[in-house]
Amino acid sequence: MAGKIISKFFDIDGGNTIDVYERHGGYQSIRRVLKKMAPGQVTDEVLKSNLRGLGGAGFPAGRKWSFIPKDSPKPKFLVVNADESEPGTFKDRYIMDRYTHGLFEGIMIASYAIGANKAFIYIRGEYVRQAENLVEQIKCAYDRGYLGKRIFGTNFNLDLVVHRGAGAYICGEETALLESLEGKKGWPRMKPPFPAIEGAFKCPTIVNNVETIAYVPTILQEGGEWFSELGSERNGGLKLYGVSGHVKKPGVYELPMGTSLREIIYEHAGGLQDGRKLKAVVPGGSSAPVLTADEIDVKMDYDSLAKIGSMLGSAGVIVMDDTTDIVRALYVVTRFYHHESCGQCTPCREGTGWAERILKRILDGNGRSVDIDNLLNIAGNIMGNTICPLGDAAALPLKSYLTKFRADFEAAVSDRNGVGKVADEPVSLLN
Amino acid sequence: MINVHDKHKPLTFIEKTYLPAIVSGVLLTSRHFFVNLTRHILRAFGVKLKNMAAVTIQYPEFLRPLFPRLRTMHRLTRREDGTPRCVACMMCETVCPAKCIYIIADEKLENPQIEKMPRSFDIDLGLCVFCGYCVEACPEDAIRMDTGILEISNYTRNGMILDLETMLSLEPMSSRYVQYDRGGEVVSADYIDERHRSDA
Amino acid sequence: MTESIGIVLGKLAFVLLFVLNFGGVLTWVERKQSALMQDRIGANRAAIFGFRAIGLFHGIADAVKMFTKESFRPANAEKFIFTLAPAISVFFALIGFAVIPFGDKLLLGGTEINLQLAPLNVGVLYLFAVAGMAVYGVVLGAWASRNNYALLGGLRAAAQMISYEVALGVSIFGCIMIYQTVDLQEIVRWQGGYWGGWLPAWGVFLQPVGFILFLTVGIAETKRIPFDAPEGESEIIGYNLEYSGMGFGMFLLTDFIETVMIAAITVTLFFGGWQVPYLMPDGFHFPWGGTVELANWAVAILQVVSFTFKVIFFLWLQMTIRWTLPRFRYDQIMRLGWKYLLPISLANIVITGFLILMLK
Amino acid sequence: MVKVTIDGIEIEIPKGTTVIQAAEQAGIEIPRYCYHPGLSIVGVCRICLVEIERMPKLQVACYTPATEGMVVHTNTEQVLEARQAVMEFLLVNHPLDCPVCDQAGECWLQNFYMQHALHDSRMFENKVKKSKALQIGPNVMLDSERCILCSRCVRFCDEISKSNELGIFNRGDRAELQPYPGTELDNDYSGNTIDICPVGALTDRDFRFRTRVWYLSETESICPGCSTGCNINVHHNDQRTYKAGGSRVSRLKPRYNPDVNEWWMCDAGRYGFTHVDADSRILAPTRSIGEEQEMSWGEAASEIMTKLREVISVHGKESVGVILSPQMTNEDLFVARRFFRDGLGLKHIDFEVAPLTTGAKDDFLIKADKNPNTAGARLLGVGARQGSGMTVAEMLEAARKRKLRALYICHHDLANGFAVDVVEEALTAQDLVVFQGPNTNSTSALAHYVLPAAAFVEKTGSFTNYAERVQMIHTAVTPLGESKADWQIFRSLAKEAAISVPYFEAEDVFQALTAEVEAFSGLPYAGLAGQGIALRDGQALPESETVVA
Repeated sequence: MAGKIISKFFDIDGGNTIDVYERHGGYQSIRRVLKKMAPGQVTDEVLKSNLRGLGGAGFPAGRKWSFIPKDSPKPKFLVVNADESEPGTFKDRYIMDRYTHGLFEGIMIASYAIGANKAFIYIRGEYVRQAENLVEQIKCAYDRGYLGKRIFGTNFNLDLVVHRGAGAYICGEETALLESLEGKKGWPRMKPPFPAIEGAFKCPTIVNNVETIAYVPTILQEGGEWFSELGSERNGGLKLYGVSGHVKKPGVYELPMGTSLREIIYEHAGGLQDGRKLKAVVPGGSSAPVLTADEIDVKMDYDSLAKIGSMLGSAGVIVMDDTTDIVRALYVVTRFYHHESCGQCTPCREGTGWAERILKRILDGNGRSVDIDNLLNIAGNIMGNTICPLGDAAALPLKSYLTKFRADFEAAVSDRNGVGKVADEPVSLLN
Repeated sequence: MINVHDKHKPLTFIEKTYLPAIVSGVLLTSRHFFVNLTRHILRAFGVKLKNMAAVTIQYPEFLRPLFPRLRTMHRLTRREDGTPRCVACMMCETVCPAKCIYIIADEKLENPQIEKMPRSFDIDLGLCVFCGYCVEACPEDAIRMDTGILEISNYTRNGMILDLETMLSLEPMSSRYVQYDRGGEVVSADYIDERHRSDA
Repeated sequence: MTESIGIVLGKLAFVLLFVLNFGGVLTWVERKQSALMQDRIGANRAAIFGFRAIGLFHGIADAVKMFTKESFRPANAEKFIFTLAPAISVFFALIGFAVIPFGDKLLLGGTEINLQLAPLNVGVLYLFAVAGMAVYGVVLGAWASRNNYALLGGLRAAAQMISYEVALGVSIFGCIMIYQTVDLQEIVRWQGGYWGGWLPAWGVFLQPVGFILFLTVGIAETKRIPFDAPEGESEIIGYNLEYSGMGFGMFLLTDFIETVMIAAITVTLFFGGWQVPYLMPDGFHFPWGGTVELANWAVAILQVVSFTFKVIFFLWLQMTIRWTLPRFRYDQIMRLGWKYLLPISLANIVITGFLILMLK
Repeated sequence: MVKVTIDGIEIEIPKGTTVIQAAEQAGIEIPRYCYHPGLSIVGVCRICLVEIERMPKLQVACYTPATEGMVVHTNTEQVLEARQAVMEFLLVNHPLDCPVCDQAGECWLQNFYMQHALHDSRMFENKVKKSKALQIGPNVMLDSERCILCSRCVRFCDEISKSNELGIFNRGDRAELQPYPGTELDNDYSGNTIDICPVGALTDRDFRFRTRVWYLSETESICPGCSTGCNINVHHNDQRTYKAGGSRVSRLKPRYNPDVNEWWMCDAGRYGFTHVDADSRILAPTRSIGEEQEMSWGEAASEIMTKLREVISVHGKESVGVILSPQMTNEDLFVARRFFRDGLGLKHIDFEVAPLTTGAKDDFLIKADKNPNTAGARLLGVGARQGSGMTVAEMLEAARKRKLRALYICHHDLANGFAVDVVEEALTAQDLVVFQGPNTNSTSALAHYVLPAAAFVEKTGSFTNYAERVQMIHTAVTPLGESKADWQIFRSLAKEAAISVPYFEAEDVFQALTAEVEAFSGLPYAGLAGQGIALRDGQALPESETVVA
């Protein structure tokens, strides 16, 4: 087992304070970067590390940074996406709680790399304590002169602002986040232009996940290649896996990229409750396609999971044993996406609600045999036809649950609750 | 498939004169004439016969039983609260081939679920061709042609115009129990209805 | 031969009553007969004090209606001719009956009465002359209406009547060649003979083709179905379009009178007129022997009755045909008249002449 | 310029053109709801998805810029399927209101359903309920259930009227269009939101439930509400006038003209047609000396001409004043000029009456000059400023002093420009006052003869707008009662006076006008229809010059 980078602070008392952090070697990396490295070199180092966007999309962080136009006269911004709303995901909360200054250091390095003098942490509204902690620690950092003007005596200035969201899942999507940051309704924007070209306030902006940024100081400390070697091919470094559900030891586990799902569940998370059998695993937050018990030998990295038709996403592993009602599970997931659909574009706005209502009807014992195919069709119609990935996020679980556990759904529509099924033909519209 | 477009066989000379056809036609009608004449005379003398000489129903003493699907005078249906079902969508007016329907809509803002109602709804029966398209076109089942009222006449043209109140006040035809004597056999509307239903 | 004015007036009254009543009753017959043929009851509603008389009052009701109804005349119509036309029509239909013999001689109080209104020795020619005039009423009525549809109907009527008049005349030449006379009374008397001693020498046996031709053409002359293209009551409307009230009634009456006329001529020419088989002026002489002596007045009555029944039969036949056959198309009417009836009539004359020469 | 291929049609288009615009140029219609050429692009309705080669997913045609060598397919199976899917989604929560919805018949949901979807419903669930029949402004009624959230109206209020009244509240399928709390949709252009609403969510309170759109006919015309001369379509109801209480004109809709009004028109113009079918319409020539009496055109013309000749012969040509109107078409004014100035030799002809209260104006479409043809009248030289006669004010003054003995007044209500007692005094002092116009007003009440003129929807002709663009109006409905176009009235008067006015159609007048009047020379009549023709390359006159002095 590789060493821990972030999670070693989890066990340290006061890991969130500046003193404890510095005592464990914090703020060394930024000092070195500011003094010895040009912004481009920083980006190259991150590129070398194969650090990918750990919020879910998995886009190489260094590549993203390199998109920032060098000669733009506009100010540039770094926005840290701390709107961690994906069901089953809770890793960023730990980072913000226990590795606060690591995050700040990462922000400083990233800002330096992209030439930003202002950075935002967009934190979800529900994270009240975390937001308070951030604000408090930012104040400490300012007091020490680590933030603000002429940091560490260099010409580098950086202001860091915590922006609290108002509780919309969609604001985790980077363009919606930017809209929200600008004070508008959190509706995703059309791409292109990508935020790196035209982001917050129409200026070049980099939006990175908390976890991604949190790994940056270590990468710059130890070198990109070192980090890269920790993980698997093209998936550099470590990853925080949040395991929840029917396991003995749910929690956040920092493991190298490419650790197998079986290992995560059975070795690190302690396996299932005695006498239960594994039924399904969601590997990366609720929007990731579900895996059956037979598929858990997969390596948990972006490429391997994509190969079997799922995705690592935010690496929020949700384990379901054989007591799980799969139909209800899908209903809950779909209800979530219906509730969180922003309402901007048609397929997601109407499709999620429709799918939820169909699932509710099936749960109420009024399912019809055509419902399953209709749901699959609805999911297919949402997929890929929306502005932002929320449509896909809603459609993917629908598709995967329905295909992989079709038998459960068929049972549900045929004799659910013993109510008996309603005739397949629509009743007269006049009645 | 039966080929109904059978080619005409060329007529023979005799056939071409049409005389045989005329004679047989005249014989046929003559047979009816004499048979019926005989029957009438026998009946006049009180002889009971199995078959009647004529199939005519003696309207207005006897009425034909009305079939449920017969299109008769229009009526407008009501909602449970008594207001007209009609929402003045003017589908019937649009589809009407005789252009005999005149609707003026009214806005009912008290109930946004209904919004639109007819202020006036006139049907000019003097123009109506009783095609029933209005009933087919109605999306609200608001207009029906099932009153069973057939005898429609008036002394003025204006009198032929049905208005909203009249049409709302009409009821569907009750199962009109009509009997008539058909050579000793009593036939009722219900009987015909029943047969009609069992055929359907 | 001289007959007192009284006798002539008596005969006149008899014939007029005979014809007009037949005309009137025919309106009832038309309804009732068609009803019977079509399994209906027919007109039965007109009643006097609840007494319906199997619909006989309908004729009266019709007459009352026609007389009381407004006689409407279009504003632009030719006033005089418009009014006159129906009268012309009826007039020429009626005067034809003057030469129809309805019996032989009746001896009344020593006076010998010829049971024929006008003992004309050119009876047949007179008949056709009169019949030829009938078209005037129709055409004038149509023209005077100043209505394009009526005029078109009138033109159809004129074309049809004139076309068929040719065939009408030619179709009876065969008979006349055989009878060697055009005096109708003589023609009837001629038919009093017997062939082989038992078969009445009626024209129909001598001229079967002539009979069929004449009947056909005769029906066409009455402008009734299947030859009703000129008026086509229900669909194509005709010459009487603008007429209402009694004007229309007179046209209607004309049709019926012509129907009677055709029946009467047919009977006279082809069915022995007033002849009763085996009835001689003194009583029956049956071919198998045996005689029944009868007084002269009884014989006369039998003759009149015979004539009447023969006419009634042909009225019935015409009605039956009218309610059996559908209307001919106008081109069919013309083709039938000119391309079939006329040539066949001509052929009939030739063949008849040839046979007469052969048999002499 | 870049070359793109759409459905096999190769087309060259300027750089930056979107695929939907390129397709339009190639003659291929891609369905759209949220896209409107006059508004920013949001790409939310997703109906315009097309397949672009070398792109993994379907792309929205409205947002994707066409690039060199791009190959677009708009009717592959995948595209049709996606289109159908979007239609199905749009209809999932769309109420079955078509029978009572005013949009039915011109509804894009209906049309695209027929063209692109035609699916059977798979929907067995309840639809989402939202507020219905909400009056969100003086002219607009909102039905949130019918709204497909295309956000056109929101963008209109943000970008065109810049009044920001509307927003979309709530999320997902509960999202709902509403005016911001405390505001209502009452900007001067609010009616346009109804036009651009592709469904029946925003309906016109004025037009609501009056008739069904399929009963309407459409005629191209020009808004007479101000000197902008917005291009409009007159929607008129000829067959079923008993709907809408006998009014024949049901509504006015803006007509696209990039040089004048683009897609828009103001509410004042949109709802300013009620005078056309108002009770105040003059229906027949009327003599109102002593007892009011209707008369035929022949009688009226001969009586008026007799009296006019009388006045001229007794008091001279200087004693007659003619007040024309910038509400009249170029043709009307030209014939008036020919008749009064050239024919009768009158000197005092003017048309400008400065209103007592200056009209509202803004920097978009609304002009302070509320007359459609001021520029035309000026170019025709029928004003005192262009000629040498008295202005209207001078005429009234002279009339008061009985220097003028006869006044011929067209359309104007003089009380709008002068004190009531001045007008009354001046007119009552006259031997002959003729009023000619479509509607009665306080001036017509003082006239001896009242002649009915056709309203702008009842005649054909041309207006010259503030920027000297000549645009056509067309006859939409037949003139009410005995009324006829102003130039036809002048023609019948001229006939009495034995002055030649040899025109039978408005076109004849226009041809004579182009031949005779310098400013209009060379204008092709046929070219006027549609977008009109600018006399001076579309250069607007300075504002000060266009306001009636």
